[in-house]
Amino acid sequence: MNRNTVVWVVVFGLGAAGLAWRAAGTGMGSQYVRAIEVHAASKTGQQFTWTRYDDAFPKDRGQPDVALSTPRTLGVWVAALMTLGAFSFLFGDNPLFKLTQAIVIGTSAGFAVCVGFWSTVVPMLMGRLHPEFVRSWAAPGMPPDQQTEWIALVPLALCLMLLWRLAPWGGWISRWPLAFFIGLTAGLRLVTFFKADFVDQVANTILPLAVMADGRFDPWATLKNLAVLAAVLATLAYFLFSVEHAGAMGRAARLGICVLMITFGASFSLTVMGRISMLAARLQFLFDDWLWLIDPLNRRTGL
Amino acid sequence: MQRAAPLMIAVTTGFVMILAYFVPAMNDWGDMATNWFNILAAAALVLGGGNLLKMNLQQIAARSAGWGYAAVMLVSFLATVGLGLAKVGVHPPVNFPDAPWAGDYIQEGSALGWIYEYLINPVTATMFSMLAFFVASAAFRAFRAKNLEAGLLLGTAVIVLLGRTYAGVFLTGWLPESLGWLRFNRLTELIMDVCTTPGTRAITIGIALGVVASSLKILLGMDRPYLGSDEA
Amino acid sequence: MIPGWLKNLDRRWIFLLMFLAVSLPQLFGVSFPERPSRKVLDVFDAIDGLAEGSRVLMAFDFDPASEGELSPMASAFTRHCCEKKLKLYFMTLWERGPPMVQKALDIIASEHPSMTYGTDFVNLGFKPGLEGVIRNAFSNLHVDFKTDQAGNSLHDIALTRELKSLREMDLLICIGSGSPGPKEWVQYGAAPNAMRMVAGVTGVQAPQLLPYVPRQLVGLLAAIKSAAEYEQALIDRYPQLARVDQAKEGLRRMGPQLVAHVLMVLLIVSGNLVYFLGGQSGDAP
Amino acid sequence: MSSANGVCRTLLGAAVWLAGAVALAAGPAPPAELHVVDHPNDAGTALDLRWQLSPDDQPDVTPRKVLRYDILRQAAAPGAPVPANGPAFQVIGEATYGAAKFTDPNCVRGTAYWYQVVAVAPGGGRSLAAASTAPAVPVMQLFDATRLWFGLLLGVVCLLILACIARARSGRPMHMRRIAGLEAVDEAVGRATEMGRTCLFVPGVQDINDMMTVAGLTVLARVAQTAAEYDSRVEVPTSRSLVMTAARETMQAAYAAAGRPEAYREDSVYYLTDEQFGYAAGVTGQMVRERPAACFYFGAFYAESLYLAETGNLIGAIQIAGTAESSQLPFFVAACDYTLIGEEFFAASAYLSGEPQQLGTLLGQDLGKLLGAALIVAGSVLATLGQLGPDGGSAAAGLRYLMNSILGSG
Repeated sequence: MNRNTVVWVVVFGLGAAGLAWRAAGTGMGSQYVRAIEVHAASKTGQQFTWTRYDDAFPKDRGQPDVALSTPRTLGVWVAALMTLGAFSFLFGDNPLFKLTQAIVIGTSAGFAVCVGFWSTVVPMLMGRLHPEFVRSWAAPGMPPDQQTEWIALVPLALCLMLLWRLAPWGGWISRWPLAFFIGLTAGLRLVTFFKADFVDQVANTILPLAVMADGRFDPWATLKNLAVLAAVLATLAYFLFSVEHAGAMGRAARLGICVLMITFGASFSLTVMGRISMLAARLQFLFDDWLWLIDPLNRRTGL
Repeated sequence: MQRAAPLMIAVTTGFVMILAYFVPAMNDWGDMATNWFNILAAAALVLGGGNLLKMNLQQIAARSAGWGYAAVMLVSFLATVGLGLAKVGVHPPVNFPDAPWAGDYIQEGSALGWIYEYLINPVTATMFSMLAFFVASAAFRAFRAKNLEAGLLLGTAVIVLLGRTYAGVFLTGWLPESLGWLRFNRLTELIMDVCTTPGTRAITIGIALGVVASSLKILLGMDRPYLGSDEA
Repeated sequence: MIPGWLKNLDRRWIFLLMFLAVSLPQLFGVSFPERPSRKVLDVFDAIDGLAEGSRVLMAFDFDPASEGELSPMASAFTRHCCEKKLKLYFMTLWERGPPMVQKALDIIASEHPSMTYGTDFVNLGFKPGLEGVIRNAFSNLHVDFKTDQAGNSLHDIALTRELKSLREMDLLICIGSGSPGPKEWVQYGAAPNAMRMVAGVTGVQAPQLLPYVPRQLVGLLAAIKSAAEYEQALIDRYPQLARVDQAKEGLRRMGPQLVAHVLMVLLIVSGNLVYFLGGQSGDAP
Repeated sequence: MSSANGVCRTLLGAAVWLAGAVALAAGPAPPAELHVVDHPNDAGTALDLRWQLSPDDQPDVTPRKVLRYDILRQAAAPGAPVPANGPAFQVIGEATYGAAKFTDPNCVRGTAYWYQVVAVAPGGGRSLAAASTAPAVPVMQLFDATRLWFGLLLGVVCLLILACIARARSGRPMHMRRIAGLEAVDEAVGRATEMGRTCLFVPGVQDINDMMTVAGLTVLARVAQTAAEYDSRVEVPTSRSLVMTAARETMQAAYAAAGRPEAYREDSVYYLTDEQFGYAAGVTGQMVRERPAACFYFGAFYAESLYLAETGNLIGAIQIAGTAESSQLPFFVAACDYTLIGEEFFAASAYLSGEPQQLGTLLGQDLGKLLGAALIVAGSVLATLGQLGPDGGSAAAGLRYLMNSILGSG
C-alpha cells in the first residue's frame, strides 16, 4: 500500500468510528414522522384509506402519532455521506468521490428518463394521440372534451426517425429531425434575440444627455447618463472585428474592456455571495440535520 | 439526397419560423414547435441512456480499470428507471383514489421521491456549494493586478464583496455625508448603475448580432453541424 | 522575502480556510448587526402599507439549488404578510417548487395557527407551462388553474371562488432564481397590467432585474444580505419576532457570509502580495 | 361536457339576467355607447369593446357606486334573429371601475357576436345593459402591422450581413483584428498531440434548441478537423442526448473533411446525464483521470463553469472558453487561459474557418453594431433636445415615434 492509500484508510476508519460513537450516544440523524390517515372516495363511492407521513420534529417524539422513520433516517445518513463524498473531491480524486460520481450520474440519468416519460411522453404525446387511454389510467383529471390531436403525429414521426439510428441501416434518416430542430432554433432565435437583445436594449440605452429636473439642470444625473452612454458605446467598440484596435478606436476599445472588467468584477462578487450562502446551507444540513451539533431552529429543544 | 434533404428541411423550417413571427395566424407555431422539441428530447433519452448502458457494459465486460464504478452506475441507472417508471410507493391523488397510476411520480414517500431527495438533491446542492472553495482558490491564484484591466476587475470585486456585508459599513460608515457616495454600499450601487448595467447591455447587443449572424449562416447552409459525412 | 511554500501553496489549505470561515461562525452562532437600507425598506413598505385583508400573490419560482439564498426571503415575506393579516395565494412555476411553498405553509401552521386554509391562504401549487401560465392567469385564472395543490376545485375555496384573474391582486411578490421567474412576472404580469410588484432574487440574477426598479418593480431584494436586512426591518416593526429563532435565518447566515467575504478579500490581497513581492513568478497564466 | 356546460352557462346567464332585473332598482346608472370592433393584427380571435363609463363611475367619489363592469356575450346563431337581451347572454369577463374598454380574446373567426356591458355596484346591484347595436365579426389579418418597423430593422441587419458575405465572395480583401483565444486553438491541439494526450470539448449544458449549443457545435467542427489533421483525439461528453447525436454528426463530417474518415470513433462522443451537476461531476472526474492537455468550453454554461475551469487548471491543461452567458464570463476570465466574450464566441467558427464568406458575416455584424450605436446616439440627441422646449416640440415627437413605433414595435 502506498502512503496515499494508508492516509485514506486511516481517515475513513477514524471518521467512521467517530460517527458510530456519536450516533450511538445521541441518535443523531434520526428523522421522525407524524402518521396521518388519508380517506378518499372515488367517483363510484368506493372508499380508500392509506397513511401519509409528514415530517415531525425530534422534540415531539413522545407524542402518540409520532414515530421514528427508518427510510427517512437512512435517507439523511445517505444524503450526508453523499455530501461528504462530493466534498472529498476537494482533496483530490478518491474512491469515495468515484463512488458518489457513479451513483449520481446513474440516478440522475435515470431520473431524467422518468421525468421525460411521465411529464412529456405521457401527457404531451400519448395524451394527445389517444386521450381516452391516458385518461383511463395516468391522468383521470384530463378534461373529458379533450379530442385526439392528429398534429401530434408529426413529433411521433420525428421521434421514430431519430430512433432509426438504432437500426442497422439508413441511420442518415435521423438527420432529418436534427435538421428540423436546428433550422427551427435558428429561425426562432434569430427573431427573438433581435427583438429582446438588440431592439429593446437599444431602446433602453436612449437617455437625455442633459437632465432637467423641475426646470433646473441636474449635473449628477447628467453625468451619470453621459457615463452610461459612453460605457455602452465604448464596449460596443471593443466588439468590432473589422477594425484594428489602434488609435482612437484603440482607446475606445480599451475603455470598453475596462467597463467589461468592472462588470465582471461586480458580477463575480454577487455570484460569490450566492455560492457562500449555498455552502452555509449545506454545512447547516450536516451540522444540524445530521450531526445534531447545532439547533438553530429549536427542533430538538429538551432532548 | 442524404445531405440535400436535411439541408432543405433546416432552411425551410428556419424561414417559416421567421415568417411566423409576422403572421398573426402563425404566431403560436413557435410554442407548438417547442412542445415538439420537448417530446423529441425525451425520446432522445433512449439514445443517450442506451449509450450510457453500452459504455458501462463494455467497461464491465472488459474488466477495464474502474469497472466496479461502471457497475454501480449501471445499477443506479437501471434501479432509478425501474422504480420511477413503475411509480413504486406512489399514492393515488386524493380526488381520484381509484387511479393508482395517476399519482405524482416524484411524490414524497415514493421510491423516486426518496432517490431525488436523498441522493440527487444533496449531491447537486453540494456541488453547487463547492464553488465557494473553488472561488477562494481562484481568488488567491488567478486574481493578479497585472495590468489596469485585471486591477479594475479585482478592485470592483473587493468593493462589492465588502459593500454587501456589515464589513462595508464598519470600514466606510464613518465617511461624512458629503462623501457618502464613497461608502462601500453606495459605491456598489453606483458601480451597478454606471458600469454593470451598460456593460451587460453592450454584451447583450453584441450577442444579439452574433445570434442573428449564426442563424443566418445556418439558414444559408454555410454552417451545417447536423450533417454528417456521406458515408453513413 | 516571500517563502517558497506560500508561492506554491497547495490549494487544499485555502479550501480549509474557507471551510473554517463558513463553519465556525455557524457553529458558534456569530452574527452581526444589520441596518435595513433604503432599497430594502422600499420592499418592506410596499407590504406594510397594504390594508388588512388585501390579496397578495406569492410566486415561489425556485428549487432546492437556491434554497440557501432565497428561503430566508420567502419566510420573511410570509411572516410579514401573516402579521399584516393579508390573504395569501401561493403558487410556483417550477416543477421542484412545491416543497419551497410547503415551507411557507409550515411557518403559517406553526406560528399563525389561527389562519385557516381556504379563507386566509391558498396553495395553487405547481403549474407547467412557463410564462404562458402567467399570461393566462392575468386574463383568466381559471384557464390553467382548476384545482389547488391538494386537488380541491377552486370553486370550493373561499379565496378563489370569486377570483377572476390575478389582476385582482393588490401586490405581487415573486421570489425566483431563474427563468421563469421575477423577470417573466414583470414582463407578462406586472408591467402590462400596471400592477405593484416586489421581487426577491439571488445575487447572480440581481443585475438582470435592477433595470426594472423602480418603475416596473417597487423594490427588489437581492441575495442573502437583503434578506437579513428585511428580517431586521421585520423585527424592528414586530418586536415579538425577535424571540423567534426561525425568523432570523438570514441574519444568522450573514455571520459566515461576512467572515467568508473578508477571507476572499484577504486571499485576493495576499495573492497579489505574493505575486508582486515574490518576483512575479507565481503560477498565474 | 360541452352540453352540460352549456346548460350550466345558460342557467347561469338566466340567473344573472334575473338578478339584474331584481336588483335594478338598487343598480347604478348604465354605461352607454357600446362599440365593438375587430382587434387589429391578430388571427381573428379577438374583438375590442369600448363604452362610455356609467355616470355613477366617478374617480373621486367614495364610497364607489360602481365596482366593475360585467361583459356579456352571445354568439349569433346563423340566420336566427338575435334578441337584444335575454338568457343566452353569458358573462365572459369583467373590467374594473374607470375602465371603458375590454378585449375579448376568446372569439372564433367568422362568428358574429353580440355584446352587453353592465355596471355593477359594490353591493351587487346591476345597471341596465349597454348593448351593441350590430353584430361584430372577428377578422384575421395576414400581416401584423405593428411589427412592420421591427421587420424592417431586422431586414436591414440581415441584408447588411448578406451584402458583406457577397462582398467577401467577390474576393475583395478582408482584414479582421486578431483574437488571441482563437489563435491559440491550433496551438492547444498541437500541444495535446505532442504530449500524446486527448483534447476535451465541452458543448455546454443546454440542448440544441439553444443557439449557444449550436454555435458550440460549429466550433467543434473546426476543432475536430484540426485534431483529425494532427491525429489527436477529441473527447466530447454531453449532457443532452440530442446534443450527443448532433455532435456525432459534426465530428464525423469534420473527420471526413480532414480526409481521415477512418479515424473517427463514435464512442468519443458520449452522453452522461441531463443533471447539470451530475454532468459536471462526471466531466471533472474524467479530467482528473485522463488529464487532457487541452480543454475547450464552448456553449451555454451556468454555475458549473468555474468547477470545470478550476479542475482544468489543476491538471495544467490549456483552457479556452467561449460563452454568451454573461454571469459566467468572470469565472472563465479568471480561470481559463483565453476567454471569448459574448459576440466573440459567436464569431469563433467564422474566424477558425478563415473562409472569406464566413469572415464576411463578421463585417456585417460590425455594421449592425454601428446601426445600433447610431440609433442610440440619435435617440439620445432627440431626448436631449426634447427637454428644452416647453412641451418638447418636434424633437419630443420624433423621440416618441422612435421609441414607440420604431423600437417599440415587434
